[in-house]
Order: sequence, then C-alpha cells, then structure tokens
Amino acid sequence: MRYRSILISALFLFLFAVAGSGLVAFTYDLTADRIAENQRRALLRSLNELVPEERYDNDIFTDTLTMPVSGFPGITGPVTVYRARKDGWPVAAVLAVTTADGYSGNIRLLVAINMDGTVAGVRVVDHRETPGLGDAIEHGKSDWILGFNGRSLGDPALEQWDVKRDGGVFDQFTGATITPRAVVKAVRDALLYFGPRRHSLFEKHPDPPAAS
Amino acid sequence: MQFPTQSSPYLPPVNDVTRLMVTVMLAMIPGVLCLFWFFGWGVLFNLLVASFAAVGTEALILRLRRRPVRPTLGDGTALLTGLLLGAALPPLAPWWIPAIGASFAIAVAKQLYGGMGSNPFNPAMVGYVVLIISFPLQMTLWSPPHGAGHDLLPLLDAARLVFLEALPPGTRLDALTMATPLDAARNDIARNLTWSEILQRPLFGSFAGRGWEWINFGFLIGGLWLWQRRVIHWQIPAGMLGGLFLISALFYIADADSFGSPVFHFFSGATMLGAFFIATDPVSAATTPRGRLYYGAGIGVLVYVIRTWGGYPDGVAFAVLLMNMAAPTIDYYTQPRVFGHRDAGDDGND
Amino acid sequence: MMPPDDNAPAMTMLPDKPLRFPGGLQLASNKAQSLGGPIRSARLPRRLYVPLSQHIGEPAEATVKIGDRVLKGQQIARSLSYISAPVHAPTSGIVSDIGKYPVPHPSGLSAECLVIDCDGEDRAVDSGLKMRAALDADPAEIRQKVRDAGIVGLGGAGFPTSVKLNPGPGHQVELLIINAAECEPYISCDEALMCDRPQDVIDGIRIMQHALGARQALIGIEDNMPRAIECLTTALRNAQDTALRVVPVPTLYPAGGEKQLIYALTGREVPSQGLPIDIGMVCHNVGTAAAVARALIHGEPLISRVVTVTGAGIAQPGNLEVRIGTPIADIVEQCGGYTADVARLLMGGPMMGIALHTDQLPVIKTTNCILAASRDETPDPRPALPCIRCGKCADVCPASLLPQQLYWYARARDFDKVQDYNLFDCIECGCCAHVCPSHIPLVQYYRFAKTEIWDLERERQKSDLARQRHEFRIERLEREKRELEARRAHARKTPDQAGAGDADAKKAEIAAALQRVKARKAQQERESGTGESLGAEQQRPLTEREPRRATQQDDEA
Amino acid sequence: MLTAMLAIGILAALFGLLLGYAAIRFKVEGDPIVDQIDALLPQTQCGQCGFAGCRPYARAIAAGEADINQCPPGGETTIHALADLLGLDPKPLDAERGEHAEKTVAVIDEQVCIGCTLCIQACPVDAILGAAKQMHTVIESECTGCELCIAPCPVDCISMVPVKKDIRDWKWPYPQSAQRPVAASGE
Amino acid sequence: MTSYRNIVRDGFWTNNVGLVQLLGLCPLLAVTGTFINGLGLGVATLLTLVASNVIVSLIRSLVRPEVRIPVFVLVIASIVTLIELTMSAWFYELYKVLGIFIPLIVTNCSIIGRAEAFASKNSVGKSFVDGLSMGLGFMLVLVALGSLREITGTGALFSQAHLMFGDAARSLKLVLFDDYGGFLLAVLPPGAFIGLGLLIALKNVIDRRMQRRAVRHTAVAGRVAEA
Repeated sequence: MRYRSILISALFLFLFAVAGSGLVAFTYDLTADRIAENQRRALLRSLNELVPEERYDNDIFTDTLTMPVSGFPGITGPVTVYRARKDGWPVAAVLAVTTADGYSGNIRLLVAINMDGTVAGVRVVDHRETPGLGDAIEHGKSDWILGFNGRSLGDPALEQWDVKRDGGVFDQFTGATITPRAVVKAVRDALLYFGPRRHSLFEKHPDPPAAS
Repeated sequence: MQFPTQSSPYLPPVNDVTRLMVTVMLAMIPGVLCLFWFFGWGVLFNLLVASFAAVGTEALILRLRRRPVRPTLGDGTALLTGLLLGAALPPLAPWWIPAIGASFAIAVAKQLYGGMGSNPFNPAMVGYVVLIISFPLQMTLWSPPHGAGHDLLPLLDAARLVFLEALPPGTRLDALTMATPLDAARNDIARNLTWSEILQRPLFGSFAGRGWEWINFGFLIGGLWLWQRRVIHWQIPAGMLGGLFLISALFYIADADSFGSPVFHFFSGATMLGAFFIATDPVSAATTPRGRLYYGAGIGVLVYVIRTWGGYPDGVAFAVLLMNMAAPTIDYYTQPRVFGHRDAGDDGND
Repeated sequence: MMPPDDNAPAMTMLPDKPLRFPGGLQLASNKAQSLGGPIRSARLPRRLYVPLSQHIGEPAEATVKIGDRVLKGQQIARSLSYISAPVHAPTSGIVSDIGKYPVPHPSGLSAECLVIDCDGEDRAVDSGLKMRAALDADPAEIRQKVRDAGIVGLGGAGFPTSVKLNPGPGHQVELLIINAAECEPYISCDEALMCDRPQDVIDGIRIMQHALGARQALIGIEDNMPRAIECLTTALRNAQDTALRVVPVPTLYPAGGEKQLIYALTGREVPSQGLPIDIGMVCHNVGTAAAVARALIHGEPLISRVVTVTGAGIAQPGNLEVRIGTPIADIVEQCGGYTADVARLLMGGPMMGIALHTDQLPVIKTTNCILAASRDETPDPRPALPCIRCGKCADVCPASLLPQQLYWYARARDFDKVQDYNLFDCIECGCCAHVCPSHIPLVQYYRFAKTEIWDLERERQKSDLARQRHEFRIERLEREKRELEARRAHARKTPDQAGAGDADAKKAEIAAALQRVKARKAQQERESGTGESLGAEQQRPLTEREPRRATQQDDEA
Repeated sequence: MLTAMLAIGILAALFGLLLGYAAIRFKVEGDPIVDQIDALLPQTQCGQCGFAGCRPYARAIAAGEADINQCPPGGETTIHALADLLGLDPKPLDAERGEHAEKTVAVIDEQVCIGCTLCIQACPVDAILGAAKQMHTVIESECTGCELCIAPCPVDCISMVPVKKDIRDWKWPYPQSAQRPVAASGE
Repeated sequence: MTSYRNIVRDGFWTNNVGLVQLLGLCPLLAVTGTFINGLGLGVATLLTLVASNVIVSLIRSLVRPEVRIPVFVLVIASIVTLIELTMSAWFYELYKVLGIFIPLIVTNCSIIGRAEAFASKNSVGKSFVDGLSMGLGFMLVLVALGSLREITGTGALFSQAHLMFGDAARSLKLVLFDDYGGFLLAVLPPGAFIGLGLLIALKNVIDRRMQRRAVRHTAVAGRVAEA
C-alpha cells in the first residue's frame, strides 16, 4: 500500500515531466528556424547601418573571422571581423572590438573600415557608462559617434587621435572625458590593427558558423 | 492643597533638539567660510536656496499631513538638512539643483518616512544622490578654486549664471568649470599618469587639492568642536577616518603610483564634512558605541572603494546611504553588555 | 542565575579606590538647604493615618478594632506571610476608623489605613524588643526581633529587613554594604542621621553584621558629604573597629543604586535578575541600620523616621523626625508652610520620587523626603518630540541598556521585544529622560511597559487556570455520562446487580462532594493568599495544584 | 531531443519517489497550531464567538472556518496576537459578537438564591460552589466573567460586577504627549 | 463563496498582485522603464497566469498533495518556455529588450501563488477568470508604473511602440514636454521603487476615501431607514 502510493507519485511526476518537456521540444523545433533568422537579421541590421546593403553581395553574417589581438592598448580581447565583399572583391570590414578603458566596465563597439582605410562608421553595442554623462557615445543619445565617419589614420594625424583635453581633435563631452577617450583610442587601435592586415584578413577562410 | 502629577524625573531637562541643531550649524561655519573663500558666491546661493527649499517643503508637507508646522520647523532639523546639502553641491549649479535636491530630501527621504526621527536614510545625502543620478552633468561641474589661475565670478555674474543660467558674455561653460581634484585624479590615473606626476599639477595644491585642503580642515575644526561639546560621539568620525586611512594606506603602500595617499583622501572631497557632519546624523546612524565604530569604518572603506572603482567621482553620499541601510543590523549585533549580564545579548535567564 | 560559588575568593580583593559604574550623571546636589540645623522632632498631629501596607509584600492585617485604645509602640497590625512586616501604633490614642484612605502612590488611589485619634499623652507600651546583648545573640533571634519591630528598608523600596538579614541556606555572606550614598539631589535625611546619631548607625550596622555573619562591612558614602564621613569615622575610631570601614565614593547619580554602589565599592556586578546575596553580599540602607539599633538597643519599633522637607516651595527646609502616619500638610506647616513658588509636591527625590496630587497623605516608612518644588526646579514637561536616536540616553544609563530601543518597543506595545532588550534591568533612575533632547518621558514608558507585562502575566496565569478548570470539567462531564450509560446498560442486563450501579452513583456523588470540599478549601487557602501581586513565584504553587487535584480526582474515580 | 525528455522524466520520477516517501515518513499528526491559538485566547469559555468554548474556536481558526475577530473578551489585544501568530492582517472586532467590555465577575445575591444548582451546571470552569437547596457562591478569583450563569438562574439573583481596582493592580498609563500614538507596526 | 464578481475585484483591486500582494517585484521593478516594456511583460505574465491557472485547475483532482508543487512548477516552466520561444520567434526586438525577465516569470511568485491558493481549489471557469483578472491587474500596474517612469524620466510616452505593434506604430510616440531635460532617476532602478511606493500609496488613499464614503453612506441609509 505504502509503496504503491510512492510509486504513483513518481509515475505521475514522470508523466508530467515528459509531457512538459515534449511540448517544449516540439515548440522549439517549430520555432528554431524563425529565431535563428531573427537573430541574423538583427545583427545584419546593425551592420547595414555601417555598411549599406547595396555595397556588398556576400553573406556578411557568416563570412567572419575571430582573431586574437595583442599589442593594442585601446583594445582588449579577440576581435571578430565581418567581411563585406562585392563580386568577390573586398569592400569593407566591420570589426567588433572591446575596450576596457571606460569609466565603468567594458565598452563593445562595431568599427566599420573601408578598404581605403577610412572609417565607414562606429556604433556602440554595449556599455555601462554613467547615465547622463558617458552614455552620450550611444547613437540614440547624441551624434557624437558620427564624428568618426570618414576619418582615417592620416586624418587627423596619429598623435591627434585623441580627445581635445589631451591635445587631440575629438570633442570630449562636458563632464566626462574618460568615456570618449576610451572610444577614440579603441577606434584608433582598430584602424591600426586593420591597416597592415587588410588584405590578409580577407584571404583567410571564414570561421565555421557558430552553432546556435 | 492640590498638585499636578507626572512621572519622574522632574528636574529641568539639560538638552534640547533645537540647541543641538544650532550647535551643528555653528560648527559648520569654518568649513563654509573656506568653501566661500575658494568658490565664491555660488556657495552662498546653494546654501540659501537649499535652506529655503528644505524649510518650505517641510512646512508644506507638515500641512498636508495635518501636523503642527511651527513647532516642528522650530527644531531646526529641516534647516540643517538644507545647509548640509547646500554645502555639498557644486558652487555654480543652477538654482533648481539645490531646490530639487532639498525638496526631495525633505519630502521623500524625511517626511514620507514619518518625519523627524523616522527616516532610515540621511535626507541630505538622499537629496545629493538623487541629484547626482539625475543630473550628473550639472553635479560634476565645479568651478576652479580661487587661486588656480582663474578669478572668481563677481556677485552679479554668479547670480545671473545660477538663477538665469546666463553665462557672462565672452565665456564658455567649459572655461568656468573643471573637475574636482578627486575626479581629475581619476582621469589622470586612467591616462596612466603616476601620482607624483598628478600632484605636480596646480589644481592639487600642497597635498590634496587647492582649496579642498582648507575646506576639509575647516570642517575638521568644526567637527572637533562638536565632539568637544558632546554633540557627536567620537566613534563615527574616528571609525570613518580610521577605515579610510587603513584601506588607503594599504593600497598606497602596495602601489603608490596608482593609488592616492591617505592624506589625499582625508583632505579631498567631502571627507571631513562627511565624517563629522553627515555620518554622525544620529537618526540614520548606528547607535551602540561599538556599532558606531563599525558603521563609521564601513563608510570609510566604502568611500575609498567608490572613489577608486565606482561610477561617480565622490563616494561619501553613497557610502553613507549604504551604511544607513546596515545600521539597524549593526545595532542589533553590537548591543552593549547590559550591567549584570555576562555577555552582550545574554537575556539573563540561563 | 550565576552560581554563587565562583566568587568567594575574590571577596578579599576589594579595589584600592572606588570604581566608576557605567553611565551616570553629575547633578547639583541641593542638600545644603535642608542641612541648616540638627534633626528636629515633629510635633504630634491630631490624627494619624497609618497604612497597612508600607512595604513590599503582603499587607499586614489589623489586630485592633475601631474604638480600641492603643499605646505607642503597640502592634496594631500583624504580618501574615514571610515577606511582610507588622505595623505599630506611632503614639497613644484611639482607633477611630479602619478603611480606605489616600496613600502616597503614583496612582493616587486609596488603600487600607488605620486612623488613630491621638490623645497627646504619647504613652508607650513595652515593646519587648530590647535585647541585653544583641551582639552575642543568635542571628535567628535578632531576625525575629527586627521582624517584630516592623523594620523595612528605609531607603525607599521598603523590603522587609528581616528577610534581607537571612542569607538563606547555602549562602555565605562575605560583605555587608551599608548604602549611605544618598545620591538623589535634595534628600539629606541619611546625612543628617549620620551626623546627628552616628552611634545608632554604627550599633545597627554591627548588629546586622553579626546577624548575617558577614566578615566585613563597608559604608559607602558619596564624597560630597564630608561632615557625615567625619562623624562616622570619628565614632568608628573611638570604637576601634576594623571590620567596619567608611568608603567615600565619587558623587555621581545614581551611586546610591544598590547594584551601582556594590560595583563602585567592590568592582563586582550583581547578576541580572539576581540579588547581591548571589555574589555573597547584602546591602542595607544606613537609616535601616539606625532603626535596627533603635529597636534592639532602645526597644523602639519602627514608628518614626527622619524625613527631609525641602525645596524652594518650603519656607524653612530641614530634617524632621516624623511619626509614621503624620499627614504631609502637617509637617509642611511645621517647616514654615509653603512659599509662593510651590508648584509641585514630591515624595522622594526629583529623579525617582513620585508626584503627589495632594498633601493630605500620610508619611509612611519609606518616605525619605518631601520635596515641595518650585516651577524652576521642576518645570512642567515640555511636549515630546520624536526620538532622534542621539544616544545620549545610552551614554548615561547605569545599566548599560539601550533606552531608545526600549522606548521604541514600549511605545509600540511590543512587550516581547522590550524584554529582549532587558527592560527589567532598568532601575528607573531617570537619567535617560533627564538628558533626552526630545523631552520624551522615557521612564514612564518603561513603567508603563513593566506594569503592562505584569498584568499580562497575571492574565495569562488566570486564563491558564480557567483552561485547566474547563478541561477538567469537560472530562468530568464525559466521565459522568459514560458512567451513567454504563450503569443503565448494566441495569438492563443484570437487574439483580442494580445495587452495584447505585454504589457507583454514590461513589460519584461522594467524589463530587469531596471535590467541592477540596475546592472550597483551595478557595480559602487562596483567599488567605489573595491581594498578593501574583509574582510568578507565588503563583506557581497555585497552578501546580490544579493538575494535581485533577489527577487525584481521576485516581479516586 | 528524446534523451533530454527522458532525462527530465527520470529526474522527475526520482523526485516523485523522494517526495512520496517523505510524505509518509514525515507525516505530522495533530495540529500544534491549535494549541498556540488556544494559548492566546482568554479562556473565558463564554461562547460569544459562536463555538462551545475557547478550544473549539481555536480549532475553527486553525481550520480556516472562523475569523480571528470573534472574541469580544479578548478584544483588540487578542486579535493582534492572533494576527501576529497566523501572519494575517488585524481587523476590527466583529461587532455582532459583542463588545469588548471591562472585566467583570459574577456575584450571587445570597439572599435571593434558592439553591437550584442550575448556575453550577452552566459554569464552564466550576467556579460556583454550593449544593442543592443550599445557597451558592462564586469563587471570584476563578470566575472568568463569561455570563453563562446569568440566563439559567430562575430568580435572577446573579449580577455581573466590575473587577475591583486595587492599588496593586494599578498600571502606569501610556504616556500622554503631543505625538499621536502610532499603530504597533514594527521597524 | 467566491463569486465571479469577487474574483475580478480581487484581481484588479483588493488583492492586486503588484500593489497588495507585492509579488513578482523583480520583473515589476526591472522592466517598467517604459510603457511598452511594461505592457510586453504584462502580456507575457498574463498569458502564463491564465494558462497555468487553467491547466492546474484541470488536473487538480489528479494531483497528489505531496507532488503538487513540483507539478505546478513543471506546468508553469513549460508554459513560460513556450511563451519565450514564441516571443523570440515573433517579437524578437521586444524579446531582446525584456531579455532575461521572460524566463524569470517562472519564479514570479504570483503565478505559483495563484495555482496553489486558487486554481488547485476551484473550477476551470473560475480559475480562468482569476488568472485573467490577476494577470490584467498585474499588467495594469506594470503599465501604470511604466508610463509614470517614462513620462517623468523622458517627458514622452509610447516610445518604441514599434517593438510590439510593428513599424507603423512608430508614430504613436507622444512627446508631452518639449525640451525636457530628462529626469534620470525615474528611468533608473531607484525610480522604480519610488514609483511603486507612490502607486501603493495612491491605492491606499483611494481605499481610505472609499471606506469613509461607505461609512457615510451606511450612516445616511441608517438614518433614512429610521425616519
């Protein structure tokens, strides 16, 4: 009698668990493709802001490389490179870089660089800077980040790739210096990294698409 | 013959809330004078606007709560909150900064919790934190101290700037403001300058920042006077300065290039104002003798941590509020040994 | 409770100089006003109102009737239990009434009093208290005499002295401490007594020391009474006594608190909720010592005491020897009456005394001071502001309590929490309320909480009793029903054995009758014990009795 | 996918076994909460709550069949204590049950009493002494003031009188001050 | 005992999950920065609550008491995962904003609370209504708090409406105060606490008003009856 009651409990719970997880598994199967497509499109949208769709014809989403980087103080960790090609020719690369020099925590950026070495655009993906001060680096909050468009290593000269307070050409915002300084340095280092490697980067085989 | 009855004791009381508050206000004078000397008229505007806003808000809310207005205003606690907040604000902040801060301090941090004596957090520091979270830009614009290469704004220009937000002709806001030594030091550390290099800059005065050394010294003098008058207990300032000293000395000894010295931390920012005037606010602080020491030490350590690694330049306000939250717990675990009991907390029924 | 044995050896190591107990206050002493001259004898009033309960414990029971003639020193009420004291006629006269009259008590309520119309002859009866050689007598005999003399602690609490002279089995008294600190402002009756009658004081202490078997006795006096110290030391030097010493303690209120004085003199703490005897000490008031000497050497029971009459509201302050039962108005009149400044009448000092609503109240055994204070001396309480947690109260608390925590919980009527913060270690000295910048009547909050807790305890015991009685009743009804049914069934089955059923019924009836008798007995016992304020100790036997009775009943049934 | 489902299923079955065992092993007999509630009730056994005494009421509260505000003799104090114990919000006394009144005790007018013993049978705590045809009397210290003896008395010789106020039972009043007293809500 | 009317009133007002029971505070405080965020999470919670109430009520007679809680948790977890998958498939942008708070609905005490306190004792119909009204009540609080914070924090309302209603809804954004400097406190977490406190206070004020009015009404009614 006792054992039966224990066994019934166990069986009951077992059935529910199987039914529940079966339902979840079924839905997952049903939605998996759509979700993957959503993710792809979300990333593409932010990449397209930097490198417009009409400039390339390859699958920029899968044509990626992840390179270890060292020796660039403005960048920490590996850099992911999204490569844009048209008719097989390299057009531009989008570098996903991270800087640790922010006021609080890491700042993740997308830096798009044309093959001629000019900046096609910069966007902040993720940061934890002081709200109201450092968060002006976001495109939604101010246009400061657009100031990089068209710049290159010679324009301005390398030693002037800095905020104004440190003798450079880029504005800091009132009340905050550290955040813009970190972004400027990160963009500069992204340019420095990309410059000599622009051709070799496009020759490597892409990473296998990440399983999701 | 018939006589009135009441419970003992009957002797005339020896203390009075109003007198305590007035004593604290008097003790602020040296520090406030130094502030005024180095930062000019803006300091005065801050104190005035904050006091008016604090007292006015208190009166308004007391009316709404249908409590007696006049006797409660007479205790001086609202005025003191306004003054403490005013003394902590950047000197050329627009007038609505102290106004919003003081109103919030009184309305939300004090009256919503039930008025004097019931607020778990220090109202002035709540006001300050609300301001720095909401208006970080205005709250980080300090004018350069007197003698650091700039002249102070004359009275009229300062008033126009504060009340009309009109800059004097031919100047830019950036020219009128600069970071405080604490903030500047963090910037410089971030640029990999060493402390010896940082201290070379004119802003840093003799050891802890031009002007700020004297301001902190002024509040230290006032604070010692308060202690001598038995208005505050020694444990909280001692705990806070001790905690700050220990942790800053530890890091300073380990790496003198990247971390400020204890002296720098003692005499910059709101250290002395915090230690003697803000952390000692009895309502929100720990109350047992040992608890006060821990409470102060907690503030000291947190001030250092927030200054060094946090997201905002000075940490006194955040540190005080954080420890306010811990105060009841500290009190609970630091009850003194009751006379005739063997251990603290022993209920004597063993 | 702390084991009493772990301290015996420490006894010999008294500190070189008196220690400072925690907290305390420096107060203006204001004693000089009443120390202008020697102790005067107050004149006899026309009528005395002698309360039957002037002490802690059971009230005494009148042994005289209305209309009886009594003589000075004659016992007029006897004590019925151990913790109680008899009452004697303060002078000769006729008992004109026994009934409720107002007595000095914070409630302003009335209590049972004997009213004596004095005949002015002041004829005395031989009390039989005098002992030829008290210092050689058996301690038990001394205790009996002290008890018969109606002596209670004259410092203010009024605990029967004979009880405190009995250390009880298993207790060795090392040290007798005589409390002559008189720390409260204005009160000077003990100082006057020590200056005017040092011999009585010392004789009394010796008798007590002997009765207790104490090796040593210390007299603790605040050091702002140099004249009293000198008088006692002079008397002692004459007596060549080494087992008895006068120790001046620093003037700091409340140095006269029993636990505080013991700490100052010996550096040892009386355990919480314990007694000095737990650490081998006994503490008596200096006035009590003198009363013992008056009784055992001069044969006078406790019918008068020295009372300080002082304050800016009194024209000629001074110390008077007053018969117990004298109306306060009468002695005020003898001190020149009230001045125009009088605003408040206190019995006791300004820190712990009680405010009297009228002066038509008698002096009782514990009346050490009548303070007619002016408005400047004792202003009306100012409206209380909210507590700002400044902690000044904790700084001055001699018990190292956290008065503001007690206040929060007492105010919120959280009687569990308030006990967690050791409310019952509070001695109600008033230091906290005196320094409170918000003018909160802290002590009254504590008194409120204490009396509420006692009341709740009484209620709880009462409801426990009711529950037991109710449960027992239900059980009894069920049993009776069962028995009845059993009997009926039995009767139906075997009619010839009906007699047995009757016998059962008889038995039940007898049991019921027995129970009634027992209940009545219990009631009588209880009634003899009623009026006692039902401390836990007294109540326990009662509550234990009930289940016992119930089980007995079960056995019989 | 199947393995995941199976893994979760087996895990669930294991927990089911464990819980089934625990349910048998740790079964609690009786209900200690009834004792705790009973301890808070005033034990007048008056039945004003609608139950036959305090313990039945306690049982009803524990079972969720009765509200905590049905005890007039306990009044607000009892309601608060019960609310505390059960984690409920205190509510005002149910007015239909009666009002919280001053404590009283029953007194029998011995001149009028005819010795019928009806009150003795009604008394829930056996606090009335006496036998048939004999005068009865109430043991004051054991009377709970439940008033249950009043109705049965055929000659109306029982009256309720307030408990005598004694100087020893006197309580210090709650301090009067300018502040309004706050509800007993803790920090 | 529990009429439908009472169930609805309980859910919306007297026993509101957010204002009275104070359950599910974690998502409540974290995501209510804007109106749309509040609405999104509110809808997700509502769906979960209704579905779990109905299922729990359906199986209530089958469940043995000892495995009751694990079964409820299994049901709720399955529902939430379904909703999460659905959201990320059809409302990806909103899903990204609400982030981790969708799976956290599993731990929202109000859901298991209703399952245990109501659905396991009542019929399917009643449980459905209970889930619906409790969920709507919670959603209303989320939306109210979100609007409050959005207005005081940014001076606008319905920004980012396209996350839920598609690009056409972009024009819904209402700018209430032009040239508003922004009050960051309201947008940041402390603002959520203060805002919720104010909402609760508002509810208490209204309750007290209504109580007073009710008392007055009965008094008047009594007088009328007497006369």
